[in-house]
Amino acid sequence: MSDIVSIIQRVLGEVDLVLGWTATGAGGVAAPDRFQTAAEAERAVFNATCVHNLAVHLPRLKDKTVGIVAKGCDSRSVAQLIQEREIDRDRVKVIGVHGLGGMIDVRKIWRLHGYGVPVDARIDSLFIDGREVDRKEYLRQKCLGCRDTVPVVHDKLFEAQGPPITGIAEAATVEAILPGTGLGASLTAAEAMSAAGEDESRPLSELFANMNPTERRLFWREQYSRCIRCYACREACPMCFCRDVCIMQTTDPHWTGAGVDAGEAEMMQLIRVNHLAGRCTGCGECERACPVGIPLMLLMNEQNQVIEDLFGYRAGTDPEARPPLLTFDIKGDSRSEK
Amino acid sequence: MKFLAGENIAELLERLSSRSEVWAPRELRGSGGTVMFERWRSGDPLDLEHFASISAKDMVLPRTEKLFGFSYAFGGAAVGNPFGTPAEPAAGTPAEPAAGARTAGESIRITAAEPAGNVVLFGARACDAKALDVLDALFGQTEGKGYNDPQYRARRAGLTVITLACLTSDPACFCSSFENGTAEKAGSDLILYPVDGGFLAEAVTPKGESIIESGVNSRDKDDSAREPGDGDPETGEAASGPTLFEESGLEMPVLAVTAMVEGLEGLRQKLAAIFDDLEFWQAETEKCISCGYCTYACPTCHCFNIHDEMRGDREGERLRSWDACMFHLYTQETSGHNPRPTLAHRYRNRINHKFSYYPENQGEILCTGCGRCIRGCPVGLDIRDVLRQAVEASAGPGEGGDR
Amino acid sequence: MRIGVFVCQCGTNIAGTVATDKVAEAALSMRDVLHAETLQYTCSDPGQRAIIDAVQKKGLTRVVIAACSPRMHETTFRRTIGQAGMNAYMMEMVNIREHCSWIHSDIDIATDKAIDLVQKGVARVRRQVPLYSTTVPVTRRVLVIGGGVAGIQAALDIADSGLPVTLVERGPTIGGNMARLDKTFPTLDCSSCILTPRMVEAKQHENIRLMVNAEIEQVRGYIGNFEVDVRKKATCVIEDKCTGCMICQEKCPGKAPDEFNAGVGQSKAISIPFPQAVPMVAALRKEYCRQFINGKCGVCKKVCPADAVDYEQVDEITTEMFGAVVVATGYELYDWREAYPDYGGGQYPDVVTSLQYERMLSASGPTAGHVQRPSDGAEPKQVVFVSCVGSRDESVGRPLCCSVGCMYIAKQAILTKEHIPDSQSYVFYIDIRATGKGYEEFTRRAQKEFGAIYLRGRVGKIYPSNGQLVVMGTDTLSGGPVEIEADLVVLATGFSAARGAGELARKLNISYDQYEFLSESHPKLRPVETTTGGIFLAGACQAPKDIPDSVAQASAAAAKVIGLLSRGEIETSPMVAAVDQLRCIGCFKCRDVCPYNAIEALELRDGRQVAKVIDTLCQGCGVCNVACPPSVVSLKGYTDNQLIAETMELLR
Amino acid sequence: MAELKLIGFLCNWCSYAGADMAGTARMKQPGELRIIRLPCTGRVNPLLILKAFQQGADGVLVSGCHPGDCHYNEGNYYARRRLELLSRMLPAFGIEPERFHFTWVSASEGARWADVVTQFTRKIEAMGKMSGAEQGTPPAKASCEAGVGAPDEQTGSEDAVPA
Repeated sequence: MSDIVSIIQRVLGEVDLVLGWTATGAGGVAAPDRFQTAAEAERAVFNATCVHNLAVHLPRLKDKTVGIVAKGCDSRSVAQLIQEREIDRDRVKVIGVHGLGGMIDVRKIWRLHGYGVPVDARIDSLFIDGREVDRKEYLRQKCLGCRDTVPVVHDKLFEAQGPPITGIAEAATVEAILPGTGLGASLTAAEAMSAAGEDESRPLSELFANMNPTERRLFWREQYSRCIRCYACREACPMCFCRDVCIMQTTDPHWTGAGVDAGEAEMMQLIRVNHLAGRCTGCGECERACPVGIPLMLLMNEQNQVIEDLFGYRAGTDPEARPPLLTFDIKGDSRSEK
Repeated sequence: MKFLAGENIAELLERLSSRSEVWAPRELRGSGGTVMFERWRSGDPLDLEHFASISAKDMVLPRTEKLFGFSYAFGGAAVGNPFGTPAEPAAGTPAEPAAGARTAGESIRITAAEPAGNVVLFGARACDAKALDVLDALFGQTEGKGYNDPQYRARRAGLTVITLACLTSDPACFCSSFENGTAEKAGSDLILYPVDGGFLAEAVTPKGESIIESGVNSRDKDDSAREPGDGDPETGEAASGPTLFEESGLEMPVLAVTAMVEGLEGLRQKLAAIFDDLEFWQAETEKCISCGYCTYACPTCHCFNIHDEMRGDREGERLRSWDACMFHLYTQETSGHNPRPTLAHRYRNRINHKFSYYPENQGEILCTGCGRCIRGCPVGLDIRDVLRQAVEASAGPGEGGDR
Repeated sequence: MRIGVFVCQCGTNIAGTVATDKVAEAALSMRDVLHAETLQYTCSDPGQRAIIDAVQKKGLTRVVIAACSPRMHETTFRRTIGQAGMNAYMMEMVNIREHCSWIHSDIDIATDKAIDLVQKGVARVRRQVPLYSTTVPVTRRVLVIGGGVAGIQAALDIADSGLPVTLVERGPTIGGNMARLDKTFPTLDCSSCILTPRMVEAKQHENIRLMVNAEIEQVRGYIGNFEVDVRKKATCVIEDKCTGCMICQEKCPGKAPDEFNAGVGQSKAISIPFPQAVPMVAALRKEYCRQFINGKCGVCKKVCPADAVDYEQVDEITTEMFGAVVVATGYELYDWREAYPDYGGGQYPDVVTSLQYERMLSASGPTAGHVQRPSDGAEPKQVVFVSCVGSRDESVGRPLCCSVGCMYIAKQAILTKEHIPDSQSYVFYIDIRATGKGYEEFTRRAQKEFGAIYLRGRVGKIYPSNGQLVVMGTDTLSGGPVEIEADLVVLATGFSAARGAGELARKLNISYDQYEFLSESHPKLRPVETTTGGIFLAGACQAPKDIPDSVAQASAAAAKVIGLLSRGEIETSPMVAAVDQLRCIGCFKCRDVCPYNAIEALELRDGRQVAKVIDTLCQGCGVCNVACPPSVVSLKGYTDNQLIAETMELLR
Repeated sequence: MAELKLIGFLCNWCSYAGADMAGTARMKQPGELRIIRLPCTGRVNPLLILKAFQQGADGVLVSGCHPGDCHYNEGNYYARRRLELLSRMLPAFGIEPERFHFTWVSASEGARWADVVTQFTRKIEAMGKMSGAEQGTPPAKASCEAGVGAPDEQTGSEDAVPA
């Protein structure tokens, strides 16, 4: 860990502050921190609980030169922010983390072992309450199919030397896709989920894939019915930099009301999905921040896949690229003439 | 103390739900293990092990509630009848309105919100129940106290709280920092203490007593969902269900003691001392992303917004919904000026409101130590650290000492 | 808010299917509507006066008119409520005729729909704010692109009105395709005799500046003020010095294709296209010049008595402002070779295009008017004309009619007989389209007086046999196959848009069709305007047409230009985008998508960069409104809230 | 009141004019569709379509100028991308993609417009009303049902009565 400290200390010579992590967050796991002096940087760590996408702070620190420790996935947010001219490449120093072996789902540990249980989440091993466990069991869902092991933009590289991520991705795809369930539209969303084979071992995305549109509609109604309109999904998103002029809350335009209603919460998420089209880097912070556990990434992942299929584009992989919805191709669009 | 067998919980809820809505903690499907207080219906599972992510203040201060509905009504008759020739107003049509007057014949109809029904909150914790007591101080559970919010009062009056006492805690809990901690009884009507095979039941209020004494020892007469053989509704004969609460000589279990935050005495003065130390507040909030989760999950945060929502141009509702002081828009003025322009300003207000202003105005600390804001914070911000550091900073030499 | 609703009966056009009184009655229950009435013909003078009366007596502040399509009468009623003292934009039309009464027969369905539409209109007008036009001064100079007959005509007409004109021609001379024609139908006037004086007039006109060998590089700006970069291509000849003596052409050893003569005959690397060229200035084509290919020759430079040859010359780009643009880029012949392998695909030298034949007939052509077939120079006795090659032919994807083929075949058949009295012409045709003045008579003359034999049918195949060509076709009138042995086959090839028309259209921000013919704003009522204000069309660049039509359209375009620029300043549409700068986050996605470069960055006093719409550039498409994440770029008249309200009302 | 609720967003220059032409030619069409006029399909916010579905539309039709024919040259190209993405996302939102149709109708294609409307209406008729739309929020907790609406803007100075 002294490695990350010295890298941060070196970068501090070039910037006003560095965004990184300290070990002493709530629950005894890493929490975001910022360092302005070499002494402060002594408390910097990097371990498998450094899940936060620190890029969310960059648009708020435009008046400063900022160093940022960025995992591969985080670096896509940085790249996307640069592409959208939201931040100036010259004013950001990226310490890219290379060679991660996937990050740990602390919430899962807490759920199974109690909040605040001592966790030693190293890059290559995991100890819960002093006992080593199989870290693959506790990897974050989003890390399982990681395609971003190499930071897109970086000025310095921090070699984390974790286990190869490809092995993890393979290990994760053990469950076969479930056959169609032939569900009738009369089922409630909960019933649909049960019938679709809801159990711990099956990721929600598979259940979702097995639902027909009506079932999904009911599924989302149920999911959205518990939305408390806290806007954490938006605030946690590095790409949601409209901040206080976000159209989820304005009356001009008045796309959605401020009431708590599944329909309005649905509209709110539709706005988010729409606004992040071609911009979402799939970091998953919205879903992680959601206090009521709405699986927001189901929609984001779907849209990211559709955009990749349609336009061959992945947001945040090229700071110079022209985003697909801000341009067009007279002839080359995949859409067939109707 | 009466004893309630663990296997009778479902029957208890069944009976309670015959005359009230019952809300109880449950893990939600597809939520990645989120536990929330949800409407309980027969057969629904319970999760009495995990702590609900969002507090129970929903019961008295819904996330959104309709204050009233309104619609624009029109009495204007057609002008120039029969249609086809423009003509002077027909007889009976109001005279042409004066310049600036309302549209002829327009009136607004108000429809009251439906009255709140009875609700039983099952499985709250002492910190949740205490929070209701804290809110009562503002919203006016009793005459002459608070500002007597009628909707709040109606909901509060119809609410029965069955609390589950805490024998264990987690590192985020810090209720013991305030008065009675896990032994707090305020706000609860009935407290269930986990013991071997079930719970010891302690009635705190007459509502709680009535549950033990009469209300649920037999099925309710008006239970429309009764099974055959449950008794004759016409005769009012008691249903032949089992007796749920039995006499017991079991000993009270030992309650958990949660983390303490030291140095909270005189916190008002200490916070006042660092009020102007904006650097302090900036340092405390630098990792905050102002998501507002802490305020929404908090059992005592109660700021709300009132807004009209139109459906079409003719009708709408006036709604009250939760707001959060961590949002930029919270104090945004129409002019564009915001007196609390930064996160640091807003967080300072949050802390001061909880530990200074509310105690000063309402006589209660606006925090019960439930720890939700700590457990769920996406960036791992711990309010206890802030309090500790505030205490420390206020003691520091020359730091805003003259405040 | 005080809204008046006027429901038009349009005689029985609307009232026949829509219960207009019910619609008016329903309107009175809509929010803020305090006046509703039906009118027999709202657009009539009494109808308009009724609106003005109601507005003034009732103090209406917004008006909804349920009548015909807003595309028909929106402007009319804007003027009406303007006369009533209201802002012209506080009016909304809903279409209960074309979109309702005329397409439904059930009165209940149509009436319900009409009420819904009025409700939608009320919701929309409630959210309308007054809009105000702005005016911009115009540049009183005109750009004409293309120096064919249409461009020349437009330039002359405009120049005659006193406006300075720059006439830009891509080739080395003006005159266009008409200069290559021998005679014109139906009068058989000598084409150059009538065109050359106009060319010279254009050259000499005090208000016309001629730029040949020049192309449009880039166009910025908007109606009234276009900023145009023109690339003057290097020709290695100093235009001012060249006297047109043609000695260089004579001495030049570099052979080059003769484009003016449509490939019939040969030209030189340095040449003047034809003796009547305007300007009479040589141009050097580097790709055929030995000096440039081998690095040694220099003959032309040596022989030039005026010292006008300059091998070092480079392209020059000049930038000028214009108030209006006339596009007259014309046509070229469809390249038939690939699509018609059965006609030899260009393999048989004696299968020629109509333009090649025109040059063969012309006294100023390479054969000095003696018709000689290309293969052996013999005079053809049997000439077969094949109509509609690359026209009216779905099988090659060109269903359009070239509109002049029938006529020029008749002309060429007549000329053939005149040139070779013992010749026989055959014409394979689909229909004879001769709709102009004297045209029908002309085609009759070709048959009756000049003995051309017309066969109704397509030609299936052309193949060589014994030094001749066999043309296999069908005669659908006699019902049998026909084979004709021909000495020469002339293909009446269709029209294509000039090469690069689409590219130019994109530079000009105007539309074009699948053939790259440029699109007029309205096929009936705005035939010379384009969809971009200040840009007009003349001649065959819009669609195939003959000389009189081209000239007429050129004069029409000229009239439009003169009318536009006579005002000195122009009013712009107020239905443009606007930015709420207080809420703009400065992401500039609006600028990324704007088709008109109508968005610029503005620095506020606090240093924030925000977007600003240049009103006069914005055309009001609203693409930016959708691209703007916080929707603070808003299209006036079509704001999010207006569209949301309309949607909501329809779904109540 | 028509049973099905169908909304059409049409660009002013091509499809609205095409619909006018169909009307002028008296081409009978089913009566469910309600048309909203916009300057360009480039002005069609995908959210508008989602809003319509969310508010109970059974089908949404968007029609604009053919590619290359846009009055604003490029608007429909942007729309093409935006709406193609939308239509592919609809199943994930729980909306049958067949309920949304995006097409091109020029000002001269009146017959085609009538055909588009008829086919689309028949298709939605066959699918029936959107299921699940009637199921609102679970009661009690959220007491306001579908309380969405446009704001009640204040009237501007224009509303002062002209003298």
